[in-house]
Amino acid sequence: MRKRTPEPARVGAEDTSATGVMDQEMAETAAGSPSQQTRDVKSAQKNRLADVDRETLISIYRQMLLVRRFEEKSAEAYSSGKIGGFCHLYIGQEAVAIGAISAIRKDDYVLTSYREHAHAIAKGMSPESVMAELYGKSTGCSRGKGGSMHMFDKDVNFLGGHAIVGGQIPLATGVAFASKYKGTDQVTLCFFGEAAVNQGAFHESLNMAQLWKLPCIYICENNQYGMGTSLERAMSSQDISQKARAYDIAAEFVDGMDVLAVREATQRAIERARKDYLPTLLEVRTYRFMGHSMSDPGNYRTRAEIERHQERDPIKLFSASLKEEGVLTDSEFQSIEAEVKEQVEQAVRFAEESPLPAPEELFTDVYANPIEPGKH
Amino acid sequence: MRKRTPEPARVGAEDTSATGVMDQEMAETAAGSPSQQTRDVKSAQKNRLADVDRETLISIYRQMLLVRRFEEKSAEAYSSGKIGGFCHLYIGQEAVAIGAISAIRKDDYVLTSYREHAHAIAKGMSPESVMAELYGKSTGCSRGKGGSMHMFDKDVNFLGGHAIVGGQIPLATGVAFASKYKGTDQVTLCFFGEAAVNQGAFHESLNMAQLWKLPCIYICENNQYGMGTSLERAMSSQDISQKARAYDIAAEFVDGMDVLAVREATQRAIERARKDYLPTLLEVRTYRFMGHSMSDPGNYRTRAEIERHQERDPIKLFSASLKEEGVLTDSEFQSIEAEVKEQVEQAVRFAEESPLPAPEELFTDVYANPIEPGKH
Amino acid sequence: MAVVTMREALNQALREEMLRDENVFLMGEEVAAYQGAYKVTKGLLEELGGKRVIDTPITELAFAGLGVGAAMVGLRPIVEFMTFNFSILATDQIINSAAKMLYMSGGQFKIPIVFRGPGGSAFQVSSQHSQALESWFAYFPGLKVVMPSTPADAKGLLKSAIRDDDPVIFIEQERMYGNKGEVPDDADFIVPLGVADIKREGTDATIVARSLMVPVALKAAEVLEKEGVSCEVIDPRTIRPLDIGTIVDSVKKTNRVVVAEESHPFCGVAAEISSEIMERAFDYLDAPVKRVSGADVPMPYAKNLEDLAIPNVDQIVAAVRQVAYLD
Amino acid sequence: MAVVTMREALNQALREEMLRDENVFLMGEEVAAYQGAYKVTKGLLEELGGKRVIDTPITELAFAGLGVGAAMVGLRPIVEFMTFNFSILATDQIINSAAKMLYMSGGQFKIPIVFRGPGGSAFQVSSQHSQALESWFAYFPGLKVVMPSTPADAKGLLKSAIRDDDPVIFIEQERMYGNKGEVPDDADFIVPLGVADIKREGTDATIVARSLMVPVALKAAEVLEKEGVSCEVIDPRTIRPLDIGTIVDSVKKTNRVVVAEESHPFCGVAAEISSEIMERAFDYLDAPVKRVSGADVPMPYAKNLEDLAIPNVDQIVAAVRQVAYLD
Ligand SMILES: Cc1ncc(C[n+]2csc(CCOP(=O)(O)OP(=O)(O)O)c2C)c(N)n1
Ligand SMILES: Cc1ncc(C[n+]2csc(CCOP(=O)(O)OP(=O)(O)O)c2C)c(N)n1
Ligand SMILES: [Mg+2]
Ligand SMILES: [Mg+2]
Repeated sequence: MRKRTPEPARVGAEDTSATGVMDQEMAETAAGSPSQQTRDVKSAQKNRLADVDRETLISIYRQMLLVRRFEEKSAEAYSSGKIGGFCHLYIGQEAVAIGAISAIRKDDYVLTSYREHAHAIAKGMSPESVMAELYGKSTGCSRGKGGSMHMFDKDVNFLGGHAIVGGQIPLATGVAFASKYKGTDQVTLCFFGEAAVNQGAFHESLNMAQLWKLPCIYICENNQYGMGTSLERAMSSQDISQKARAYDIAAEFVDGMDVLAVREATQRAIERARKDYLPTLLEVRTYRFMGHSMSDPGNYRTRAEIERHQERDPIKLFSASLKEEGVLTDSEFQSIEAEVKEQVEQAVRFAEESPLPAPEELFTDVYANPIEPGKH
Repeated sequence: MRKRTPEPARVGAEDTSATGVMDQEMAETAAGSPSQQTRDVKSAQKNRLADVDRETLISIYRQMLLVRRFEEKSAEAYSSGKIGGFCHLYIGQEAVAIGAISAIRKDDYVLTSYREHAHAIAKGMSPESVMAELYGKSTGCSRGKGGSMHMFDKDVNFLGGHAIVGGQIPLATGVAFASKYKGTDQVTLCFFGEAAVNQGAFHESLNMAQLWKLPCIYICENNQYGMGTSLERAMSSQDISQKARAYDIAAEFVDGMDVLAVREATQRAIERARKDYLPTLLEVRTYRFMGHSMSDPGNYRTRAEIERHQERDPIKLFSASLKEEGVLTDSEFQSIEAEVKEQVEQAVRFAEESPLPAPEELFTDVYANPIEPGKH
Repeated sequence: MAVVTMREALNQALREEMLRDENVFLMGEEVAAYQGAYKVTKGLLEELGGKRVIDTPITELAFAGLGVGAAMVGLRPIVEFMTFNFSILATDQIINSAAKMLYMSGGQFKIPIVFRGPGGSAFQVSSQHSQALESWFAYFPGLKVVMPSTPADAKGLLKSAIRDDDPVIFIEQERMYGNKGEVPDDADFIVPLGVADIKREGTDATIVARSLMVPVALKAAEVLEKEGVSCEVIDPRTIRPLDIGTIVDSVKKTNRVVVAEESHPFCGVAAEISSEIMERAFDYLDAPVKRVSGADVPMPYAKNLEDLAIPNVDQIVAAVRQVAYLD
Repeated sequence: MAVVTMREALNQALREEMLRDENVFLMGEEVAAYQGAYKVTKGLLEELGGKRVIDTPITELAFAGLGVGAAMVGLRPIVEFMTFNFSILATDQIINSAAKMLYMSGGQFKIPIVFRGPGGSAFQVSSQHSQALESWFAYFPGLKVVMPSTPADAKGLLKSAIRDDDPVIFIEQERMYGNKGEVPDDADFIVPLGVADIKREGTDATIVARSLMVPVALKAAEVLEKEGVSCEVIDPRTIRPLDIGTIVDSVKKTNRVVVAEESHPFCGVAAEISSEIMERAFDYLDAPVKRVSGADVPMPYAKNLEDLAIPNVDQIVAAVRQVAYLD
């Protein structure tokens, strides 16, 4: 796998030669030791901090922490048998969902895969309704029918939660199509893992998005593994942002451990989408600290590899920047931690105390217009 | 659509910057008037003629003519109701199948789409068995069960004849996989139209072909239309050989009206495939002179557009080169024409006189190991 | 009422519904500039414009999914498959997204989409281009499946399908596009989903037939009438949800049933109808329900073999004679 | 005979057949280094090497098609779907290439390939990951469809499937991988395709059940025995071609039938079996054939709803009581 510096590099769709050149340069730049990388991110983050108001910075930090603590609790609940099915944690990747979603409006749309707790919460869903869904309770965001992999909330334009690898990519393209059709300036964020890039659905969708100029922002969360298979064992050319070239789509490579880098790249993509209905592909390099799902022992990675990435824990990096730049004091950090803890505990209480779906629920929601056959 | 000179340009998979540069140059080169282009091809062909022995040149010419006359007769038979279903003619594209297949060995494999009469004959199938198949006769190459879109001949390693756009691409990849698995040096040619490039199957296959280094040569016959839809209405970036970049696959753009150019490009691809089990993508620019199928009125193209391309009729260009270089005399041309005419008439006679499949044939060939249920 | 072809009737339905509701749009391969591979969408691009009538690349999976996504946020897409054979590439989006979205979102996202196009046997296009897939789609809760057999039904049912808030699979028989019939001009004319139609009344035997088999069954009924056997011909029109009540009522009267279909038999719609009839009207049956299905083989190209693969009048007549114990 | 799990039995079959014939290879997502998402392929990479046991990218359509292509030229691929839910993306290559190739090539290209993996309901994975697709594949002539219910059958049938020259869909029930049973050690042990197995003999009613429903039916038979009802439990094992003869023979003895399945009812395998029984043994039936199918809804996530969606012992007992007119 080609190593790259964490700084973003832009690829304009029009500038056909830029990509090749950029890659040459990047390939030549040694990635540096982890602590070198950590320093790079911090200094890059520092520059970015200045452009963001304090309230937003705090809200981003709070959300990252909330999602982290939420998932730690989910893991506990899963281990004690309160949550069933698969449960795919996002720990380590928080900067991606939260950075990107922090850049969009309330009325913009988000679609993603089965690994969606963070995206759901970042889009404005209550931790209660997300936890209750994990518990399979009637108060869950999908009334207990969807579970971990199928969270939805129409009120905040969170459109799932899809469990077929790549399946959300055509759907998101269609949501963006509808925005253009209706003449709104809403944008759609479509998240997916790097393994989904191999799926035909990705390629078919990107072609239509650029052909018809649809305001869809494709965010590839490249955590370098699809289940137990590393990127280079599944993809002949691992330069994902490059793949946009085949469709003349604008693309960027982004450091997914730097929440503000993700936010800024998303902002640039939003600009293209809102003004000119243009799609963008972002390759956001990240890493998941846990197994693929709760049932994955994760033998395909060494402890050392995981630890190397944990040094660049996006929450640690961001809190360090916030602290160094004096955005938050130690006691403010502590009170956020306490608030978040209480929020998560409240979510668990809510889920525990909520009722199971009523048995009749089995048969509802199959059709929006049910037809009693022959009765007219 | 970007216009390019007909000269081939190579893209080595390793040379990551070459493609961009080449395209810049090509874009800047005006394509020139048709007659200018004709001159270019002829002089390029002349240079190539010297590298090919006379026997091969004559055999290539004879095959092109045979396929042309064969299809003209098929069109007649279709119009008079002797051939049913769809019937997709190849007239105008002969240089592609015949140039490419002239470069492979008997034991190499060929797979293509529903537009396959030329590939079948070029691979060594008898015009009789192909015509009889069109007639739906029991002597047809698929015993009357496949028809125009599903011709097969195991004896000459012609593996169909597939009617789902893009469907043959994974199949061909698998045939190439088998050659490598068995350790033979056979190569597989996989032909498909440019519209198939949008299909997910194309992308999924190319990724595996390069990931696993499979000896498959993907030949995109870019005739610039998928049914009534021109390339630029269906593909956001029309530079097909470029798409190989996303997979690090070697690629070439080839003038599909120059049969020797196709042959040479295929030879280079074969070298990569036989020696190093490497795949190649060839974008071969061509044009179909007839409708998409016999039932297509073809209103989406102007007469003028078709005529412009007919000036570069691959058979005319090749015969002119052969004549100018003194490979064939006028009387030799005439006797080839007469022989081919007789061959086609013989094929029609054979098809006309052959019997229909017996009614029992309806139920044979469903299973290779039929099981009389419960009988053991 | 004007006499028009099934093709024109479908065209009217598309046109009227698109004029009625600007959230309705049509997309598919060659539906716009080319006017449709089978000319069902003729004139629509010109009248409604390129925003509403859209030619797609040949990427069935993604444009089906694109339609479902658009339906999630309020549009009402009509997705044409050039033929339903190509819908096989799109089944993931039809089954996993369209059919299940309402359920797995706990009722939040309805998917008002119509997937339509020609299906069933065509003329000599062999195994990959001549297949009946209704049982595939009808298997899945969340989908509705419709198959008209007359121009009037085609128009009325398609209009209902477009107005319906659920995903509807609408299969037009490729061989029937040229069939003519009277079609009401009234723009409010619709045929409701889920209601079977008695295409011919009779007393001695019931023939359940859909799509291409309806005219064949009606011809068989004529032949049998001359032999003194009065057949009732029922066309379910909607396959899912199936109006089994109307069929069972007929069986209670005639006590004998033949179910005709051009699809393969195994796990086909006739099997479903047959076993439902047994469960609901066992005591009324004087003979086992007899299925007449297409041959259980891929479709061959040769005309003589193809003819043998599709059920004909004689086979239905013979089946009725069998259930009536006339042989 | 050793007692092993269904998972181990399948693993033995794979190993033995791959050792027996070097043209057999195995490919799929996570089958090699990860040892299989459900550990069915454990140890195979180490023993047989990376040429024979191959991890694929997540591209079901293309690797299924790649397998079919390899089968055209003499290899004998085993393609694992991590679960059969993902085979939906590959149906084009399974149906249009694998199932039809022999026919449309006029008998020239046989396709000896096995598509295998877990199918049916899993544990709380909701609508897109818990579905039974056997009726989909069984609909198509050209395919064989197998569903084992015991470790011994799993091993013997998988070995037959690998040796068979036709494309075989081999569906392993995800919930049954841990089930244990005696399995012959003999490397020559096979169970032939197309032969049903009488899992329990009885005289008063026949229960036809496959896959996950076999142990449930056997438990129901135990319950009913206490009530004095002797049930015969028949497991078709191969869905296509279906050994209807063995089922009909049983019906002629018991005169009452329940067909149990976890799949949706509409156009399911039970409908096929039910209508075949009617056509072949109508005069022997003392009651209509009764189907017990999974709920006609997408699979919900919540445990309590999921339990309601899958047929249980009580439902089968009630159905038998109904056909025996005991209520
Ligand atoms: C079509 C399909 N094939 C296989 C699976 C099983 N599966 C679920 S997630 C996954 C890995 C996906 O990896 P990636 O896209 O990189 O996303 P990540 O899990 O890393 O977020 C696999 C193989 C699936 N859900 N859908
Ligand atoms: C999956 C699929 N969709 C649609 C069709 C109908 N169809 C047959 S050929 C064709 C156009 C293909 O164009 P291209 O790939 O460029 O090949 P060409 O016909 O130009 O040789 C279409 C739409 C099909 N056969 N398969
Ligand atoms: Mg990943
Ligand atoms: Mg073309």
